[in-house]
Amino acid sequence: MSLWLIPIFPLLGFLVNGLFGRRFSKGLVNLFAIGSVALSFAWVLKTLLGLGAIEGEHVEHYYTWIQSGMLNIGVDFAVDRLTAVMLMVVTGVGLLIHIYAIGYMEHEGGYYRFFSYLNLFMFFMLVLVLAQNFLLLFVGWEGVGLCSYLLIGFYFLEGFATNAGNKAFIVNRIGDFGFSLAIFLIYRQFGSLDFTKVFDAAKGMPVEASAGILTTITLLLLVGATGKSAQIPLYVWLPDAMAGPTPVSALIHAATMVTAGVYMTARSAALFTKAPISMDTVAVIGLATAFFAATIGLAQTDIKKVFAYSTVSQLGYMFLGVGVGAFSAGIFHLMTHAFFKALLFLGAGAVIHGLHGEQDLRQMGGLRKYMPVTAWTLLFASLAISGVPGTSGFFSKDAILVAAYERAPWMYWLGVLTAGMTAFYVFRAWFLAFTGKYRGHAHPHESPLVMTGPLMVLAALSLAGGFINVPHWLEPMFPEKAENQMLAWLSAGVGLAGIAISYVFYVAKPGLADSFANSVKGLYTLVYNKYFVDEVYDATVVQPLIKGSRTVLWRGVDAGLIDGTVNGIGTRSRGIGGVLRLLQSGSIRTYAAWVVLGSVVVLLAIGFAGGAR
Amino acid sequence: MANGVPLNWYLILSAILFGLGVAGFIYRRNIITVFMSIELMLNAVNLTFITFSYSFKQVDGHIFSFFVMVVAAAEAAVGLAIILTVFKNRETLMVDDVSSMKY
Amino acid sequence: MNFLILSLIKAAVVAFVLLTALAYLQWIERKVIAHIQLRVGPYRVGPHGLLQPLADVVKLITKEGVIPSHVNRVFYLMAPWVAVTLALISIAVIPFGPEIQIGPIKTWMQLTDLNIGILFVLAVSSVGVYGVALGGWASNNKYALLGGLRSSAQMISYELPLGLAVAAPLLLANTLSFRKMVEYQSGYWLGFIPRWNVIPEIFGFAVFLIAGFAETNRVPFDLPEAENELVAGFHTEYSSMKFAAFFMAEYANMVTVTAVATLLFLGGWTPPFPEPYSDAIPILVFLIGGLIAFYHGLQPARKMDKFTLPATGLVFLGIAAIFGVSLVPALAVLKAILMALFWFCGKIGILLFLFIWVRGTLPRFRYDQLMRFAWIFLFPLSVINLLVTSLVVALTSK
Amino acid sequence: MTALIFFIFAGIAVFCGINLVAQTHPIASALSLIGVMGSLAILYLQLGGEFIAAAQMIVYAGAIMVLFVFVIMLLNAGAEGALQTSRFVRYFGIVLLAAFLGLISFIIQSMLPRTEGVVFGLFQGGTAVDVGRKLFTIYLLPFEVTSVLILIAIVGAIVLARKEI
Repeated sequence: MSLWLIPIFPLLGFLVNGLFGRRFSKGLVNLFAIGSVALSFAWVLKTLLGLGAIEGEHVEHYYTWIQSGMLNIGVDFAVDRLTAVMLMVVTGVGLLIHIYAIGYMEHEGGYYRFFSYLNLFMFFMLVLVLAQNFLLLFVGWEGVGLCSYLLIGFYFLEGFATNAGNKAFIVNRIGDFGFSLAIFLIYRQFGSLDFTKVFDAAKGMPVEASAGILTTITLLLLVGATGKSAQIPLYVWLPDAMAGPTPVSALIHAATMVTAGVYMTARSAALFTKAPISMDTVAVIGLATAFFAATIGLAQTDIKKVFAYSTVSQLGYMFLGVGVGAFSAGIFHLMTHAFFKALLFLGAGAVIHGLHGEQDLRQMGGLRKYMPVTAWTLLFASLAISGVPGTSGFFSKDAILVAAYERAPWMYWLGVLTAGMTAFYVFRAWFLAFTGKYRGHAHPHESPLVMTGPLMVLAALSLAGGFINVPHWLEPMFPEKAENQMLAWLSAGVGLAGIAISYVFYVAKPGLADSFANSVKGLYTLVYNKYFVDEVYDATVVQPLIKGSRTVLWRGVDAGLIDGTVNGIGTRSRGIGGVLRLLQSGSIRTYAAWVVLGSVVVLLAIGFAGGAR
Repeated sequence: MANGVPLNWYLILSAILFGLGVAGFIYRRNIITVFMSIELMLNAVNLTFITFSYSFKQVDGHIFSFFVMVVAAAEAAVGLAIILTVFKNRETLMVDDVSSMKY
Repeated sequence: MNFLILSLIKAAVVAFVLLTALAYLQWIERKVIAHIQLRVGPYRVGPHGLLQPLADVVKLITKEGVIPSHVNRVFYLMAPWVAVTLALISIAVIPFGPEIQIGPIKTWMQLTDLNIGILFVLAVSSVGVYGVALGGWASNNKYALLGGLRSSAQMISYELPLGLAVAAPLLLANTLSFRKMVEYQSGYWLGFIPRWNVIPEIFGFAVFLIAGFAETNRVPFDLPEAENELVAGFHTEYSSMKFAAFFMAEYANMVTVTAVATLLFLGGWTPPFPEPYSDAIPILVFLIGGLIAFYHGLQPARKMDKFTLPATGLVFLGIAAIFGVSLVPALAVLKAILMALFWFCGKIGILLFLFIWVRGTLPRFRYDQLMRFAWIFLFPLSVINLLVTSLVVALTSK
Repeated sequence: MTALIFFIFAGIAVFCGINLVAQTHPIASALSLIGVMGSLAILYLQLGGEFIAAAQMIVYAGAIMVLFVFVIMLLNAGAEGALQTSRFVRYFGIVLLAAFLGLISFIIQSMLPRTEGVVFGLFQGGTAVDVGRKLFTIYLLPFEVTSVLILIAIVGAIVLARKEI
């Protein structure tokens, strides 16, 4: 089926735009950038239609990348049902966001650069999804990290953007460190990195033998996943990553890249299900992240920050789902989340675009009049994320919550509480932006069709996406969990209640919010400042590291030890050279004679040692 | 002798030529002749390659002497360019006259 | 020993024919140039100056061989013989025709066949520059030295496109032997287009011919002997037989280059038309030639023409008759020899005529133009030609 | 016959080699070197290396040595003057050389006591086809690397020979 064609189109787009884009007109850049992703999407469709109902997996081997002793790593791509879902999400949502970016980036500098990075990202993401072994997945994993870094720091003239890029990169390094350790361990344990071989071997392991090593491996994988998917304790980079252009936030930091951790965990389900301790850790981390990020989201005033924390929170949901064994529900939520969160970000982008760069919710209000399409599509997205019955969020989120209830009821209740908070802060943002009176000073206007078009498509998907029965599709891989209508409706009710409270606070009685904030001032300050996590990290990790590097590594090791050694060698060499210089007469002939003398000595040695043989 | 020349004689011929090359390198003053002595040594080495190639009935020796030729060509191009430059700057071709490292 | 005797006979025949042909090539050149320039050329010695080469040889042999006092004697004397030996030696591997059988003896119309015949010719021709260079240097004369210098630089520069142009047909035929090369080119596409390399390798052929002009120091690349700049270039100080040797070397080189061009690109001795038609061509050619001679003999422009032209016509008719006789099946050997010789010599003759024609019409290049032409135009062209050829070969093989 | 050819051309090679060292004039040395190369090419043929023999003539004698002769003529290099060698070389050079040659011959004779004679035509693996096949399969990487080397040499030669330096 030529799977390699899927990622190769964006790569070509990247190469063409990256190498020659500077000389291209915008139309030509668009042609290559959008065209390559569209071709990729079309090829995905053709491939999946051609494969039909994928039983098992379809593997293609291209060439042997590394062959060294036992280590045999090929460039292999594979499609199974899980990959199919991911392919559709990545190329489909990616295509919509590419189209949207035409409008959003129209007046920005570095147009071709933006699109070439975006295409490169698509390439690596598709490699990540298609990879058939851990190392190739790691290639994609690192590649998307690189693109994320490049795109966060897209406005590299701004200090905060480069800082945010660095932060994302460095925090991800910690996760990648864990991931690479996990890969080493997997190779040591199974002697291969191929998914099929590793998972088959893992399934065949007896429980006593597997528990320890698999728990270690999966916990290390989890470290990698928390880095990439912004879970506690490594979530801090994601809110800052909103420094990049909004389409980037939508594509990379909401819909696709950050879900790589979830994908990887689901992909390694065979390992995780054999390690109950790791499963519980995943679930707890997911739940804690979901709750924690939701509380922070309550008090944010930057529209993108609200959605960023919402993303962290929703990713927590996915981890919860994966952690309680409902892999299909996690992936389902991954897909629906890609729809509505991409829509939320794109809508926010449209608002920001319409307000000429204004991101503060307090400077908005009443925008429904000025930008009706954006307002309505955003409303649908908000409904979906709140889990209102019938929307996509209802199905996926509740599948997770029901599975959590099966595992432990307290997880369910905490999840429901988080769902309520989610509904509250999302609608808080919506009410603040679109109802009431306009409080800002810019001249709001609706976005062009090239931007609203994708919004509408995504809105339709957000509303109806829940009827795509992903859990059923994934059933051959991950057994479906029991359903519980009552619990589902309960959580939906809590979501509706959140919306209602939000309505009361921000529409019916606008003063209430401030007075409430004043009444719990300490708590509000804490939440508003994101629990001072960044400051704590700075004090406990970053500053000691910098100080340690300065005093020990620089002054001590570098200046003292390394420079001292080098200088010492230099001084000795000069001394020896001073003696040897006497031989350097400048007469080539003398040198030659020395060479002959040397070879005579060597020949003598051979003659005495080997010649007598 | 009915069976042709012993293989060793080819090697000894090569050694003699190599020795002559060394002698030329040491005793000649003209930088071009010195250079040609190097080529003579390379040729001598090629002869050993070809001889061993015959001895082992393998073509690899030919390949190596082919590479030696290519390297010799590259060396001649650069070396003669250097000689030209030296001559332009110092107006001499005698190795003894260019014994200082700088001018 | 049979082999040795046979080789000696063949060598004697080839050497005699070749040396005579070289002498007469000069006569032809003088005649053709003269007619291009509306002169008559040599006319006094023998009918239409036909005995002029003989007179020249006698003159050159009997002339005093002056050795100037300031020359480097050894190299001065060595140079012309180096030149002529190396020029003549490559003829040894050139085949003139197919394998023939006379009675019990089966032999090729060729002195010797090497697996690497083409490489041999290249090797010998690349060494051939020493004659000119050495002669120029040993004369201890600034004009001669400049001629020698120019010659060596020109030879090195044009050897590259020449070698690359040769490589393309080698790739097509996948051989280094002249015989196999000709075998590869025998036969016809669609039954009537000869499978000669010149058709796919037209650029290679052009590059080869141009580089061939330069390698033989012919106009428009005759800078080593440019008489209005360098008196006579490398052979300024040479006279008598030493001069003749240089001269012979130049003509022998021309023959070699044209013969190689014929073998590599024009199908060697294979006729341009399929069998029955090609048999008639030589008869027709000689018949028409004879008739024309007779016709002009009947209306003589000069006094002697009354006798010479009908005589020539008779000779031509005789040759035509021999060709006609050879068509008898019993004389298949004769036919094979004659046909091969006719087509091979015919092709060489046409190419040699081209050399002379160019000399009669084109002016000389300037030295920097010459170098630029080789490096900027010919070399890239031949590289591209080789690349395209190898690509096609790689794609079509297996 | 084989022995005769060997002795003739080995003799020429040694004579030319001695001539190379003995002649004071570089042109004479260059011609001697060409003589060595030519006779070595014949010996290569005898050892079954027909391709390498042709390459020896084309590359060495036809290209490299022409370059040498060209430079000698261009610089109009005259005969060299008296030898003013260093003391070390003057006293030890000959001794060292003699020791060198003697040792090598001794080692060849003792380490390789083959008395196998060379028969022309016994080894026919040195045709252009064989060399080409090896060169473009097993030795492809070295071959490509050499092409880079040549490129560097070309660039270097051009840079060195520019007028400004």
